Amino acid sequence: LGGESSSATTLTGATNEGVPSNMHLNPMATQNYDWTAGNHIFERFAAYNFSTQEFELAGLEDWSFEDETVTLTLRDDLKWDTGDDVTAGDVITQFRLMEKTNATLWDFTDSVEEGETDKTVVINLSRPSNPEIIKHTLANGDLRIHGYQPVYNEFLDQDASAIQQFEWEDDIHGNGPFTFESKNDQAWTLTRNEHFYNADAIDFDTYELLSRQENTALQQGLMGGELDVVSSLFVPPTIVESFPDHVEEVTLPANWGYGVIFNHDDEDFGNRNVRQAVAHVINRQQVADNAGPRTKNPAPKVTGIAPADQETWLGDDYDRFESYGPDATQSEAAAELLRDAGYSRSDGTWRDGDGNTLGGSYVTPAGWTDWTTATNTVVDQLNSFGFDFEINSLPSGDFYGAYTNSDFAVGAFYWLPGGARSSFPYFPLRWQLNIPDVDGGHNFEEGEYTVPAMDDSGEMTLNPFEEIRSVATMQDDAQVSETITRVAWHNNQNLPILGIVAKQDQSWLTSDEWDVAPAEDSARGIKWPSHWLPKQGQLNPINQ
Amino acid sequence: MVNYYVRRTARVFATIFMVASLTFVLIRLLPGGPYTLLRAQLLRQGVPASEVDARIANLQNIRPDAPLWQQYLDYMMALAQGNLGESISLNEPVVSILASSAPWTVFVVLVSTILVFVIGIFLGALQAYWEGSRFDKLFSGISITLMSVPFYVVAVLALYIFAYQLGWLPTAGTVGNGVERQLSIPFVLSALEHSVLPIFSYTLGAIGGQALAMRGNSIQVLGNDYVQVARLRGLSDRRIATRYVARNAILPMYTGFLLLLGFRLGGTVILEQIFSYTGLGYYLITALNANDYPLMMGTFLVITVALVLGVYIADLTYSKIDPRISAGDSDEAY
Amino acid sequence: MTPDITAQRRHGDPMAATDPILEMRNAKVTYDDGETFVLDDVSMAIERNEVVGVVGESGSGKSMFASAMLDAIPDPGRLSGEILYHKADGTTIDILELSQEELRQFRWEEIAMVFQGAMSSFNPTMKVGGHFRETLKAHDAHVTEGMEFARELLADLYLDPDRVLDSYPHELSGGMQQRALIALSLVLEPNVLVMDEPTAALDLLMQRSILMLLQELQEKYDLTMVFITHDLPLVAALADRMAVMYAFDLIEVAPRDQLIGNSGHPYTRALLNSTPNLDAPLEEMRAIDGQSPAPVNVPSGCSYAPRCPLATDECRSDDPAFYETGPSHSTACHHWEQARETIELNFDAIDTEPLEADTEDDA
Amino acid sequence: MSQSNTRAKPNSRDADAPLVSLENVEVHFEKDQGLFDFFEEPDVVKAVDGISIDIEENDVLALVGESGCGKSTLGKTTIGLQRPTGGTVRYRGQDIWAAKDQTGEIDIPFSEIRSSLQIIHQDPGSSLNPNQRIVDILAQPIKQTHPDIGLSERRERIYSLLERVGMNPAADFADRYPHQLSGGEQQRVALSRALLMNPDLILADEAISALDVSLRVEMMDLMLDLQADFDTSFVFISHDLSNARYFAEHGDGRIGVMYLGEIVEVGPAERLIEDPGHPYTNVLRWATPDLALHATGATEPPMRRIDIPDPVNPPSGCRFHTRCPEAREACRESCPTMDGERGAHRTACFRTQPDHEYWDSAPLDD
Amino acid sequence: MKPTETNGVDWRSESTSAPDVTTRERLREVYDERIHTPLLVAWADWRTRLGFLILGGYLLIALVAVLGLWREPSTSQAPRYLMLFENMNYPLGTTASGTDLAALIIHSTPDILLMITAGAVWATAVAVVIGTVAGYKGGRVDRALMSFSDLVMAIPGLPLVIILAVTLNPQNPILLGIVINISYWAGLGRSLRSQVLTIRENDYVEASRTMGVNTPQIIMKDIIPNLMPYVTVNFVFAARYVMFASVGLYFLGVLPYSTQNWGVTLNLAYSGGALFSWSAAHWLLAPMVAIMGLSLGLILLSQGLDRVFNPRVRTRMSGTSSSTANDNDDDRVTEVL
Ligand SMILES: Nc1ncnc2c1ncn2[C@@H]1O[C@H](COP(=O)(O)OP(=O)(O)OP(=O)(O)O)[C@@H](O)[C@H]1O
Ligand SMILES: Nc1ncnc2c1ncn2[C@@H]1O[C@H](COP(=O)(O)OP(=O)(O)OP(=O)(O)O)[C@@H](O)[C@H]1O
Ligand SMILES: [Mg+2]
Ligand SMILES: [Mg+2]
Repeated sequence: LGGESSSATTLTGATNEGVPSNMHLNPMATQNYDWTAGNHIFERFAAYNFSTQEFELAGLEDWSFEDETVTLTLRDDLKWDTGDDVTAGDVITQFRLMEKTNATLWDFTDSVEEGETDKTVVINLSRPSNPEIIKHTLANGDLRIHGYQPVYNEFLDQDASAIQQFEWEDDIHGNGPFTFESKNDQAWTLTRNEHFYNADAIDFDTYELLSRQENTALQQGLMGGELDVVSSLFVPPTIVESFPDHVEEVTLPANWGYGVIFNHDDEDFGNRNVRQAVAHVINRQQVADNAGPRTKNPAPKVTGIAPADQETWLGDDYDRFESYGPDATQSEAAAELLRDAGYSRSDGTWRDGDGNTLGGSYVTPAGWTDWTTATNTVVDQLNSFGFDFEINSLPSGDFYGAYTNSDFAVGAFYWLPGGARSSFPYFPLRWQLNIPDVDGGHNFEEGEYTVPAMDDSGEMTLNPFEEIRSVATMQDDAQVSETITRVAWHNNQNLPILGIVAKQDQSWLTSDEWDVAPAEDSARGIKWPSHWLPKQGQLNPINQ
Repeated sequence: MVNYYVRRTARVFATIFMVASLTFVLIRLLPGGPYTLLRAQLLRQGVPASEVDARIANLQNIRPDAPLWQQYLDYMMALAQGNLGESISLNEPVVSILASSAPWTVFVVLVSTILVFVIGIFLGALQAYWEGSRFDKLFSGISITLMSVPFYVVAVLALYIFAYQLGWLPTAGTVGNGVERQLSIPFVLSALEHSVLPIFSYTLGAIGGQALAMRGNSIQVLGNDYVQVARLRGLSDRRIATRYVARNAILPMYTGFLLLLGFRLGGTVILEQIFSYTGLGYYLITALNANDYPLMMGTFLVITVALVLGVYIADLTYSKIDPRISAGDSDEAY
Repeated sequence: MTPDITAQRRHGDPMAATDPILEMRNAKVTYDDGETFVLDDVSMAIERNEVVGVVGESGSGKSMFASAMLDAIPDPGRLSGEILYHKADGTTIDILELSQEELRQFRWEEIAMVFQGAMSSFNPTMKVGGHFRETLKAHDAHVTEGMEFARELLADLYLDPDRVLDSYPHELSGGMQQRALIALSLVLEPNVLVMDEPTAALDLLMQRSILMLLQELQEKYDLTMVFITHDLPLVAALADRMAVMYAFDLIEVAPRDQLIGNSGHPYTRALLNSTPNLDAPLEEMRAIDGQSPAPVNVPSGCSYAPRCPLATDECRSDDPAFYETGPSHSTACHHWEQARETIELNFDAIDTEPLEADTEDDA
Repeated sequence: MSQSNTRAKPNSRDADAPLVSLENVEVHFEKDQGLFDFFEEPDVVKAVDGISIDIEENDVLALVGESGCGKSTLGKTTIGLQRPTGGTVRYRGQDIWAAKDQTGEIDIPFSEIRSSLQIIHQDPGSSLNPNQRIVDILAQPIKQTHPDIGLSERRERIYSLLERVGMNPAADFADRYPHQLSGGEQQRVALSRALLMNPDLILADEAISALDVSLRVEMMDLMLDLQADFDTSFVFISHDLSNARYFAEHGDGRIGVMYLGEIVEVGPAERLIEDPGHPYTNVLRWATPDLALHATGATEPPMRRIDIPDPVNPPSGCRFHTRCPEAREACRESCPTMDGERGAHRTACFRTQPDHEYWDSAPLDD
Repeated sequence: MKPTETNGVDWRSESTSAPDVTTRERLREVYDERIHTPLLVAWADWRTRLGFLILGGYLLIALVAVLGLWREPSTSQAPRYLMLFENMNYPLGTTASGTDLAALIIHSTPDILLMITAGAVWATAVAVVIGTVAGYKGGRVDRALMSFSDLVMAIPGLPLVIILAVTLNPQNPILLGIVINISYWAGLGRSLRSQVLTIRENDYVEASRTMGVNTPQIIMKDIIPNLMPYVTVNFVFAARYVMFASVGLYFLGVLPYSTQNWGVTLNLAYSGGALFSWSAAHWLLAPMVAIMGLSLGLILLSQGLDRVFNPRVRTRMSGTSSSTANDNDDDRVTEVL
């Protein structure tokens, strides 16, 4: 039982999703679901631990994978905050609603049904599937067990739009470590869920999530002691240095980062030589150093695999992959490529046959300050090599709009989709080919491509789209690995998008008033520590 | 000849109508359309493209694809009924967002503008009274220096020092977290506490200009015969300072006050962002970033109406306040 | 007025008075700490209950003279000398020695002043009545009684008291404002009323009407009045005694008839001759050549010498003191006798037929 | 009008027409309304109400009257600066406002009329642009009338005129700003500016009132002097009968006495003063200070009230009846008109008509 | 007939002293009048003098940038986080991405100056045209123009700028300056109009009209010169507004930018934590000082500029004052400090 003395303590976190009074807790809604709050209120199925690179079960007691079925067993003691059990019926309701909204789960799912007990759920797959993909889908941090039947049942026979527009603001019931107490324009107030299976391990009553707009506000909050935890916040090195000692940083691979996106319909940048030249010119290490030396790593190889996983996945082939000079500007190589493609350099600027300079406007999002620095660096590098770029910063909406509408030639874009899933190369490689975030606006056409063979023996032709899709149904690890290597090689050579740096997410804990899991504890490897640790009893007030 | 007051009142509505139309068109000119950001968000969440379109279609309470004139008519009709539509990004009636945010902005702007005037007038009058003294020189110097510091610089520094470093004042928001949102003493106190920094930073820099203006006005008034006569008549210095100098120097600044009030409503865009102060300016940026047309229009409209009413009130009341001006002249006062 | 009274050089003659109420001794005003003077060593005594008219052209220091009597020189001017005020009870005070508070009480209760330009003498944002009330309050007078008196004064001045008191200054015509200001100056029943061009901005009809009213007031309330103007004939209607200012100093002081009919100073005579008037033969009206000096270049010797037809070397080197040139008649000119002889007056001061019969001149 | 040897203007329609002729001219100003009098008739100030008068070549007309009686308005209407709300103003037979609006047959273009009728204002300080040097101020009229005159000739003309008006040496004054001149000098510059336009008529609106008494004669002399040189007519506005007398007498012209928008008496200067026909003229006489010792001393005015009535609601009948010492019932009821031929001494008062019912009605006294 | 015609009175014959003015003399006069004396007047006031010096400094800096006398800013051109004066090659230190701060400041200056000048010229020019025409013409023209400026004034300024900036995406500093001040003229135009209403009542305007001078000329010669003190002061304020607004909007991240400038630098420095750490403070300080210095210069200049247009002060300063009459100072310009 929680110590009496500290039970009144409040853990203070923060969200910058939006003003809480405008937000709600229906994870299936199109907009304004506050995931930071939701993550505390709804338990997840499972989680991926970046430290151990393994999955850990949370709301599930067990999951098992057969050829065409997946069986999920809910924890016996998983209860709603009303005290009622979370049942298979709840989960099935949720999954059925997710079918209406075309969630990823249903990419490979044919149907769901109750298993033997009211705590088991059986997922019937449409085809044999790679369990890794299913695990990642289920362990996705955004997928929460929230299908509280009294609330959600009524949507089963309504249109998808009904559930997508439903704002869950009254009578909210969750099953996570905390329950919804109140919200206003300032903060969410959550209290410990006494029915949570591990409630006894949580030694404090209240969890307050303040709403802040600017990163600087969160940084200053940590510095001044206003905040106890922040789940994810970019903090530049100078500020990290000025943080007091008790502010602890947990870095986790974001599998996300700054890259260069090309419009493949563009006359110049649709040309592979030009893309490769760009890759040669950019000094990725320098970009990382300028934009955030502590939290950004240059991608060692330019392909669709997260930097940390590249060696593991590519194995012996790793060295064959073109590095494009991660810490140098390889002007010679770049120049040769451009000359081969029919460009020539005059007055320090590269021009095509018609005398047009090679460059144009370089799209970058306004207000993403670390990206601004990266863009400045990249553009400086390119221009001093002889490209002719001008930065064109756009507000977020227009920024995405430009890409979605293919209204650009070159710009900044993240080259990995991010999240735990990105650790499994199937996701990022596929993502790079069709970048769903911008609706494939980079115009990388589905079809066959010819690239040099991996073993220098001429050329190879492949359809990267088809190949990567096939991974989803592969059960054999070796086969998976080989296919992934081939597609990665294609991406490395053909550069559908150019990865520059990968980012480390920074998550923040404080240890002056809180007893947190020690630095080496692998429990810190799950996103986000501020969400995961409290319910494990690994983040509690220090008893005086 | 139509009566001045009738004409003036008609003009208020005409102006609001025109501005509403103008901003409507302007906002529709924004590149991208209202759903670009949402589309990107949904795509990022892994929602397939086809589904994204369906979802967005589900959301549409305005018709962004209808012809512009159709949208315009719809909008104006709704507007006439006091309906500003639904915010696209917040999925809430714009009216209710404005109702909850406008009071904060109005409060901060009003209080700070009043402070600017009161302090500026006070300092300026003192400077004029002791024209040429060390006090005068010192404060003129301070005024000029203050004028050269943009308010957001003050805001950022004040926030850092007084809220984060010294912890004297809250760092963000309009009211303390634990405080019930209803009119009560704790609520008022907390609201005041939260408004100190925004008001302070929005006030400090602007004082300089007003002080200099007041100083100039007062010096001019002090040179008038009636001040000299008042002295000879044996009136006390205090009465001369208030009833003669201050009053006559302040009157010309009156319309300026109401205009400035409106002008400064627009400046909250930056201020509220820095202090996470959920007022009009804050939502305007939210709306802008999300291309949320209805919300943008709504915030615009509120600011416009405030401005137009300010000028209107100034016009109508100036002749009441300054006996020298007769109604109809007063719109020449600024 | 026999012209052959032996002239005696007597200094400070304008000071001679039997029952002076106000004596100005060696008053000097400077704006640059003694470099130049805009009132240059002026001495004059004012008899109780007399009306003194002071004339002089623009910039000659008339306003300085007037302000000096209340120690009210506008900043940053500095006044030195003595301004003695003889109270009715026989005590004498030097106004320049008074403390701030004493001065505040003294002004308006003993000496009041009406300014050049009534338009600007009222606070534009206060009703006329407010001016009266606050003046009474400031002097701890009984407000209701005071206001009664104010009404009486306004009625004396042919104004509708209720309407005037309830109006803002700009709602009154110039003539009404000027009369209201006169009433305001009298509300505390002062003994001396100093008026600095009180009528300059008005048309003649109003000027004359006000003058007539002033005369009535003077008689009714036993006022001592100092009336300053650049319009010599205007003040002639009212004044018992007249003084002429030129270049920041008095040059001639005499009883009204003396000054008009028998002045001794060439400037005064020229001034009289240059004044348009209804009777003088038109051909003889003549302007005075040249211009009066600015404070920075007042000539040494007689300041009028550069413009004077009679000027000699003596005039240019030696500033003339006052000569007694008649009964209570003082003239600061070395050649006053010559002036009377050579400078003809172009109007007939003494023998003219009365005006029209329908003008009752029984005043 | 002594000199009728009018200069024949080549394009003048009617060589015998007076220089400027006013026919039943009215100027009415509407006053702004307040909040509560929306449904009421707007207040109208009848600044000029039905005046007919002719001004010949080389003529002088001195207008006298109290402040607010409409002297300036009449003057400005005469020189075409104020559009009359009724009646016509003709320049050498040409309707000025028809010329301006280009209606009807136009014999004399408006631009020519415009430059022929000039003005000198009362306040010398505000009549000169403080930002221009005297030469530049005086160059404007030459540029206006003779655009082809070169720089040095322009200067030459300006200099000679400056010397002519007594500003010697001209070079010394020409480069000054107005504030560097005394009031009298400023007024001379204003006069020069008007003269450089080569006008037929100059309106001198209280042109000497702001000057020191001692300077007034000088200024009037100068104007009269130049009238001879330049062949101009003058409309001379003053509230001072003695100035009007001086000017009109020397210029061999007339004095017109105005009261509340009407001319109540007009006639040759000396006769009007010696033998005033209208009681109001008599009032003005009373108001004119005099150095004759017997007349000094403030006397009771020959009128019953001091203040001029509100021009918004002028009294009925004879407008002066509220103040007139001779007023009788008849004056309240009907309005006397001015009879007699134009140019002669005329008076609008019943007292000039020996057999008028006036003589039988009861005197007014309130 | 007329005196100037041959058979009139030839008053020209009296002419004695009319000098022959050569073009050279004329030019010299114009120089004295329009340049020398105003400068002298401005220089005599320490505030304007200081203002001039400060602005001159900025112009020099701009010149340095234009002539390329200082290196272009570029990322990674120097070690990161050099402090103030730590390395005299980079006197102002460097940013987190190794950009020379001095280069950043210097090379942003021309654009900023262009921007604020463009914005101020736009605002004052439109205001002067609208204000004088409305004020002088009166009547229907006046009503139309004033209704229009009321309308413009009613549109909230900063938000409008944001929308326009996003819509037009102006990269050109001149365009950007104009966009920022797009509606600034309205208030100014209104107050100019009311001044014109007063000025046009002056007798000299009536005199010009009586002479038949046409309206544009009256406006140019009689009206505008009298507005100049007010106009210049407001020109300076408009310039200051452009700078404050632009930096604020850059700071907010809502203005598109193509190159580095003070606002962007400020934004990057702030979000890069320069406020919290001494080692980066110079990064924030440099643009802040640049902004405040320029605005201080502008304000100081405005404080004394009205004197330049006061003929009384001008004549006194040029030493030509031989005034006989009332030269009593009504140039009581607010003396500060
Ligand atoms: N504040 C001042 N500083 C310096 N000199 C001043 C000041 N006030 C007045 N003077 C000068 O003092 C002299 C006398 O001024 P004063 O006002 O007494 O003249 P005035 O005779 O009243 O003239 P007016 O008829 O124009 O009122 C003038 O030469 C004037 O320039
Ligand atoms: N533009 C105008 N609008 C309205 N009323 C006017 C206007 N101009 C003059 N008036 C009114 O017309 C009447 C006559 O004015 P005008 O200026 O002609 O008088 P005046 O005889 O010249 O007076 P003064 O001697 O004071 O100059 C006054 O009552 C005045 O208020
Ligand atoms: Mg005076
Ligand atoms: Mg007039």
